[in-house]
Amino acid sequence: MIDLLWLIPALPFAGFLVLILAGSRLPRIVVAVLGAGSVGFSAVVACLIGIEFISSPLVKTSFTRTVWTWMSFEGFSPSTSFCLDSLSLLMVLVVTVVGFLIHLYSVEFMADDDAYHRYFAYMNLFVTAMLVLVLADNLMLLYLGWEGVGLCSYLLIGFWYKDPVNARAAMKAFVMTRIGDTGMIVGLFLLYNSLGTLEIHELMVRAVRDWPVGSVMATVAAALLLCGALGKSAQLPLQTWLPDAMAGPTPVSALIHAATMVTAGVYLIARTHELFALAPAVQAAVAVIGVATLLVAGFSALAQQDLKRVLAYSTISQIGYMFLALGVGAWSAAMFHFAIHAFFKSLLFLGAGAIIMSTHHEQNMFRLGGLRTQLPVTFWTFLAGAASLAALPLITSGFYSKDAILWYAWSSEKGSVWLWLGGVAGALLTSIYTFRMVFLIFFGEARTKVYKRPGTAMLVPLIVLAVLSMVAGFIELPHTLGDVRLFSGYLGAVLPPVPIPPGQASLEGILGIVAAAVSVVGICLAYLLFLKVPQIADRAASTLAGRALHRLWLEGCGFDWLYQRLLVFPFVTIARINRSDFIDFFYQLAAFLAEGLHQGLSATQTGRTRHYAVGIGVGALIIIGMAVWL
Amino acid sequence: MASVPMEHGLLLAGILFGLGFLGVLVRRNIVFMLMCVEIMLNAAALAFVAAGSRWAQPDGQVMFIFILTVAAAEVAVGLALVLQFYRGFRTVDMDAADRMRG
Amino acid sequence: MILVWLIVIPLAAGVLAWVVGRGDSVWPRWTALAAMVLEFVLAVWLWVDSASGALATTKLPWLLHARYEWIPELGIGFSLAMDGLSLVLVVLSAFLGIVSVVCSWSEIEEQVGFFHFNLLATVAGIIGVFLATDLILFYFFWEIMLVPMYLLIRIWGHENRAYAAIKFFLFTQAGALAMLVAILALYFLHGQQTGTYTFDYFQLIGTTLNPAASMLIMLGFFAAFAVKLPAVPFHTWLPDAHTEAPTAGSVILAGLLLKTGGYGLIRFILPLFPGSAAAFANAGMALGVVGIIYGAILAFAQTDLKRLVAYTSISHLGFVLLGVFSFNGMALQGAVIQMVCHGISTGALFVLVGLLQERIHTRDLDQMGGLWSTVPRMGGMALVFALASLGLPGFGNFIGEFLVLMGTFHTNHWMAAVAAGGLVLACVYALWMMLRGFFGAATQERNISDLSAREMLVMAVMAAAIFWLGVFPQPTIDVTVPALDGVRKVARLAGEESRTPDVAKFQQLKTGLGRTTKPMQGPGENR
Amino acid sequence: MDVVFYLSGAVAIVSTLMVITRSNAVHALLYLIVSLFAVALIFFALGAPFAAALEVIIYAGAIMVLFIFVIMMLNLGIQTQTQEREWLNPKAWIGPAILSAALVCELIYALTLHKGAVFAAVEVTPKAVGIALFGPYLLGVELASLLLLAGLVGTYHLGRRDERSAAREGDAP
Repeated sequence: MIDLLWLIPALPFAGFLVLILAGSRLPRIVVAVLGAGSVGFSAVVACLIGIEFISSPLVKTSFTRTVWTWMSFEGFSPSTSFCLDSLSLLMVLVVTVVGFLIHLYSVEFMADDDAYHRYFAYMNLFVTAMLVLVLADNLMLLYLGWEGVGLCSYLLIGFWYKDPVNARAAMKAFVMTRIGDTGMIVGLFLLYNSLGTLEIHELMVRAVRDWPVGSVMATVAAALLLCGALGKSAQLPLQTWLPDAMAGPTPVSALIHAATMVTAGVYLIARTHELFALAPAVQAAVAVIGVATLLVAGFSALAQQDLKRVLAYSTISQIGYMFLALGVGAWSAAMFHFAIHAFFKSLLFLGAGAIIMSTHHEQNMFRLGGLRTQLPVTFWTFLAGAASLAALPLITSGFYSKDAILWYAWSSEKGSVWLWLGGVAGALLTSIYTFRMVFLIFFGEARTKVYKRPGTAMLVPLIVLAVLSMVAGFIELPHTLGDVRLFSGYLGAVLPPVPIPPGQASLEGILGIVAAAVSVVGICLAYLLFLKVPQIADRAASTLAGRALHRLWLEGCGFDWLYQRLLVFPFVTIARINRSDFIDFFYQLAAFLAEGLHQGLSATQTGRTRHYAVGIGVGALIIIGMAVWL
Repeated sequence: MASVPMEHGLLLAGILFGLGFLGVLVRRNIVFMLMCVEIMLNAAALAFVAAGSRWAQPDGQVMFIFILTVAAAEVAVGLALVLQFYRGFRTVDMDAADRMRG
Repeated sequence: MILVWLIVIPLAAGVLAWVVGRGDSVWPRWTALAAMVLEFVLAVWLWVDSASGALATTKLPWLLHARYEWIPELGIGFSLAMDGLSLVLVVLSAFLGIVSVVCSWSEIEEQVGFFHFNLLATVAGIIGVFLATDLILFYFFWEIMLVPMYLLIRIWGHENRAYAAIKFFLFTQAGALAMLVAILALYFLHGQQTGTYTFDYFQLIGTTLNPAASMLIMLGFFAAFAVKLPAVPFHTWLPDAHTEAPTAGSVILAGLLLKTGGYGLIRFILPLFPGSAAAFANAGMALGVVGIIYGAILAFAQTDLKRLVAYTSISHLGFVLLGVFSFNGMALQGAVIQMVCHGISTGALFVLVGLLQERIHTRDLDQMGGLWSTVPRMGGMALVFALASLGLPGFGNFIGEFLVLMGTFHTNHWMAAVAAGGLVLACVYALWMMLRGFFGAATQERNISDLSAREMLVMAVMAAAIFWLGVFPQPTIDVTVPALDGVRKVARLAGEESRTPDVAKFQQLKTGLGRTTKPMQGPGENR
Repeated sequence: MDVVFYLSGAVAIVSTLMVITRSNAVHALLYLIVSLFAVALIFFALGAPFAAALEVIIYAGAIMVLFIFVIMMLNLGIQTQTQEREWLNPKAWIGPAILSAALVCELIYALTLHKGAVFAAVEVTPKAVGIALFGPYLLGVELASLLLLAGLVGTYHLGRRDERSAAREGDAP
C-alpha cells in the first residue's frame, strides 16, 4: 500500500486534468463526483497509507519513493520523489481530509455557478500542489508545490474574475507571496551552493555538520527561507494580501486561506527546523514576528465589519501563534496548533459560507443578527468553532493547542515573559473578536431574511469539523490535565521536544489557569460590549482617539496604505514615466541629428547651377589656399 | 618673339579664368553661362601654351588642341541642351531648372 | 550532406511557394507547411539518432560535419557542423517554423507566395547560422536572415511598419558590421601567426591573441550578438519590430532570431575569446541583470499588448546573457534551456496576441478587459503562457531561470540575488497583462469566436511542449551537455588563467575543444 | 614683341569684361570674338603660331558661329534684354565678385611666390606639335576623336525634336 504513495497527489491531479480538458462538456453531477471524489479517494488512500505507516517501524524514520528524476547533471539531480514521515503524514491527512470535506461542501455551495467545472479543476489542482509541497523530499520539488499552491490561490481568489476588485486581490496575493518566494529561492541557491544538495534530509545533516550554531551562512540561509514562509503564511510584513484574498468563494478561503496553504510557511520552518535551530537570531525573529503579527491582526480583527475579513485577520493572528511556537522551538506545538486550527478555522469559514449563502451574500456583520434560531445547525457548529478559536477552557481543542504554545513561550529556553505576555494579550483579543462575531451574527434582533437553508452536503462537513474541533485536542494534554503525549510522541521522530530548563514545570498549571481565565474574560467582555450594553463600545469608538484607532484597525494597521505609497506608487509612476523607454531617446536623438544634418545638407542642393558653381569656387579657393599656405 | 616671364602669361590666364568664373556666377542666361565657360576653357588653354613656350616644348600646344576638342564637343552638346532647355521651359533662365532641389 | 538539406529544404520550398503563389494563395501555405514538417521530422530524427548514439563520430561532441570548398583562395569554406546545441535550436526552428506557417493561415492574404518565401528564407538563414562553422559563412547566413525579415515587417506589418522595419535593419546591420570587422581582424591575426589564412572555426579556436586585441575583437562579436539578443541598452529596436511585425514575423523574431544572439555568445565568444570573455564577465552579467529588471519594468508600463510581450523578451533574454557570462556550467545549461523555452512561450504569446488582434482589431489593453467570458479558451491559453513566462515551476522557463540563477549564485551572489528580483517583476507584468486583458468586466459587447480547432491545436502543442520541458527537461539537457562541456572547460580554465598563466595547457585544451565528454564537477564539490 | 603681349593681354581682359557685362547676347558674342583674337595674338607672341591659328579658325570661327546660330534660333526679343538688365543689378554682383577676386588674388599670390626669370620665347613649330601629337599623345588623339564622335551623336540626339515637345510647342502661342 505504501508503495502507492504517488497516488495521493496523482488522484487529484487526474481529476484536475479531466475537469480542465473536458469539464465544460460534462454534466454537473459528474463534475461534482469527479472533483470531490478524486480528493475523497486520495483521502482514503492517505488514511490507509497512514495506518500502515504508523503501524510499521518506518514511523521512526521516513519512507521515500522516487517517481522520476526531474533533471540530472553535474551532480545536481533533484528528483520527483515523495517522502513520507510523521510530519508529512500529518500534513497529508489534514490536507486530504479537510480538503475532501470542503470539496463536499462546495458541491452544494457552488451549485449555481456557471464555471462549476473550472472551480473543481482549480481546487483539485490546489490539493495536488499542496500534497506535492508536503510530500516533496527536496526543496526544488517543494518549491514547485509552493508556487503551485500560490497559483491556485491566485486562480481561486480571482475566480469571479468579472469583478476587477477580485482580480486585483488575486494579483496582489500572488505578487506579495512571490516577493517572499523570491527570497526563498535565493535561499535555495545559497543552500545548494554551500551544501551541494537540495534533498531536505541530507541538507539538514550537512548543515548541522558544516555550520556551527549562529554562523553567518546558517543565519542568512534561514532568514531567506523565512522570507518565503512569511509571504506564504501572511505574517508581518507580508500579511496584507490575506484579507483581500477573501474575494474568492468562501470554501476557497476555508481550504486555502485558512486550513492549508497559509500554513505552508509553518510547515517549511518545521521541516527545516534544524537549520533554524542553527540560527538563533532568525529563530528569535520568527518568535517576535509571530507575536507582532498576532497582536496586529488581533487588533485589526476587532474593528472589521465584514465577517470574512474578521476570519482572515484571525487566521493571520493564529498563524502568528504558530510562528511564536516555532520561534521558541516548540515545533510539535506549532504543528498541533496547525492541525487544530485547520479544523476550527475551516469550520468557521464554512459556517460563514453557510450564513452568506442563506442571506444572499450578506457579509456585513452589522446587517446580520439573530440567526441563532433560523440556522440552528450552523449556529451550533459555528459556536463550536468559535469556542475553539477563543480557546474556551477544557472542552475545546483550541484551548489545549494554544495553552501549549503559551506555556512554551514562557518556559522554553528561547522563550521569555514578553513573548508570553504578547501571546496572552493576543488570546484576550481573540476571544473578544470571536465572540463579538458570534454575538453580532447570531444574537440580537434579526436584521436580515434567511432565503434558503444549507443542505446535507454543507451540513455534514460542518458537523464533522465541529466534532473534530472539540475532541481533536484530547490527543495532547498538559501535565496538569492528564499528560497525554500522543501527538508530540508521534512527531517525535521528526521534531525534537522542547528543552525546558528545570524548575519551570511547576508553573505550567498556573499559566494554564491564567490562559483559561483570559479566554473567559474575553468572552465576557465581548458579551458586555457587543450584546448587553453596546453603548459603551459605541461611545468609546466615537471619541477622537477611538475613531482614529478604529480607522487604523479597520485598515489593518495601515500596512496597505504604507505599501501603496512606499512601493506601489513609486514603481507604477516610474514605470509610467518611462513607458516610452528613455534609452530609445538616445537613439532617437542620433536619428534626429542625422535627420537634421540631412536637412541642412539637402538645403544646399538648391538645384541652381550657379550655386553649385559657387561651391566649386569656394572649394578651389580652399584647396589652393591649403596648397599655398600649408 | 616676346621675352616675358611665364608668370605673366599665367597671370593673364588666371585673370581671364577669374573673369569667366565671375560670369558663370553672375549670369542667369544659359547662353551667357556657356560663353563664360568658353572663356574659362580658353584661359586654361592659355596657361598650357604659356607653360609650353617657357620650356620650348610642344606639349603645351598639344594640350591646347585637346582642350579645343573638349570645348568644341562641349559647346555642341551644351548648345543642343540650351535649345532643349528653351523648348522645355520657355525661358533661358538657368535658375528655372531647379527640379533637383534637395 | 543532411546538414545541407536542412538549409536547402526551407530555401527551395520558399522559392517554390513563391512560384506557385502567383495568383494562388492555398498552395504556398501547403508547400511551406510540408517543408517545415519535413524539416522538423528530419531534425527530430537526428535528435533520436544522437540520443541512441548512432551519430557518434570521432570528433565528439560534433554529431555531423560537412565541409565543401567555396573560395579556397581566401580560406573560405562551406563548412557546416552540428552538435547538441545546434541540434536543439534547429529542432526549435523547425517547430516554430510550423507554428508560424499555421498561425498566418488566415492572417496573411496579400502576396501569399512571397510572404512564405520570406518566411522560409528567414528560417533557412537562421538554421544556417546555427550550423555554420566558417566565420564568413556564418556572417553570410547572419545577413541572409536579415533581409527577408526586413521585408516581412515592411510589407505585412502593422501601422508603423516602415519605421520599425528600418530601425530593425539599422540596428542589426550596425552590429553585424562590427562583427564583420572583428571576423576580418581575427582572420588576419590568425594568418600572421600561423601562415594559414582561414575562416574555419575549428582552426581559429587555437588563435592566441594579446589581451587588448582579443578584447577588441570580442567586443566586435559581442556588438552583433548583444544587439540581436538584445541586451540593454541595444534593445530599442525590438519593441518596435515585434509590435509592427505580422504574427508569424513576431514568432520568428522572438522565437528564433533572438536566439542567434545567445547562440553566438555560446558558440563564438566563449570558445574564441575565453580570456577576454572572463575579463568582460562582470560587465556582461551586469548587462544581463539590468536587462532582466529593466525589461520587466518596461513591460509592466506598456498599454500595447504586443509591445508588452516584446519587452518581456528583453527581460527573459537577460537571463541568457547572465547565464553565459557567469562562467558556470549550470548557468550555461540554464541559458540554453531558457532560450528554447522563451522561444516557445513568447512565440505562443505572440500567436495569441495575433489571433486576438485578428478578432478585435486592436492591441490596446485599455480597450480590452473581460475577454475571458467571451473567449475562455483563449483566456486559458493566455494564462498558461503568462504563467510560463513568469517562471512558474512546472513550465520550462522555470528550469531555465532556476539553473541560470543557481549557477550565477555560485559565481556572484549579488548578481543572482538582484536578478531573482526579476522573478517578482515578471509576476507583476504577466498578471497585469491577464488582469487588464482578460479579467474584469467586459468593456464592450463583442461578438467574436473563440479559438478554432486549428488554432487550439497549435496552442495545445505549444503548451504541451513548454510543459514537457518543465517536467522532463532531461532529454534536452542530455543532448546539450556534451556540446556545452567543451565550452565550459575552456571558460573555466580561462577564469583560472588570469591567475596562473598556464598558456600551454590552455592552448591544448582550447584546440581539443569538445573532445572531452567527462562530466564536470558540480559547484558543490568545487568549493 | 613684349608690347604685343601686354597690349593684347589688356585687350583680352577688357573685352572679356565686356562679355560678362553685356545684356545683348550678340554684343557679348562679338566681344568674346575680340577676346579670342587677342588671345590668339598672345599665342603668337609666345611662339605658338599653330595654336594661334587654331584659336582663330576653330574658336573664333567655328565655335562662335555655333553660338550665333543658337542665338538666332532662340530669337530672344527685347524683353529678354530688359530682363538681363534687371538680373545684372549691382547686388547680384557683390558675392560672385568677391569670390572671384579672392580666387584671382590667391592665384596671383601663388604665382608671385617665385620671381620668374624672363626668357625669350622660342617658336615651337606646327611640325613639332604634329610629331608630339602623333607620337606620345596618339592615345589622347584617339580619345579626343571618340569624344568628338560622342559629342556628335549626343548633339544629334539632343537636338532632335521629339513629338511630345513639338506638340507642346505647337500649342504655345
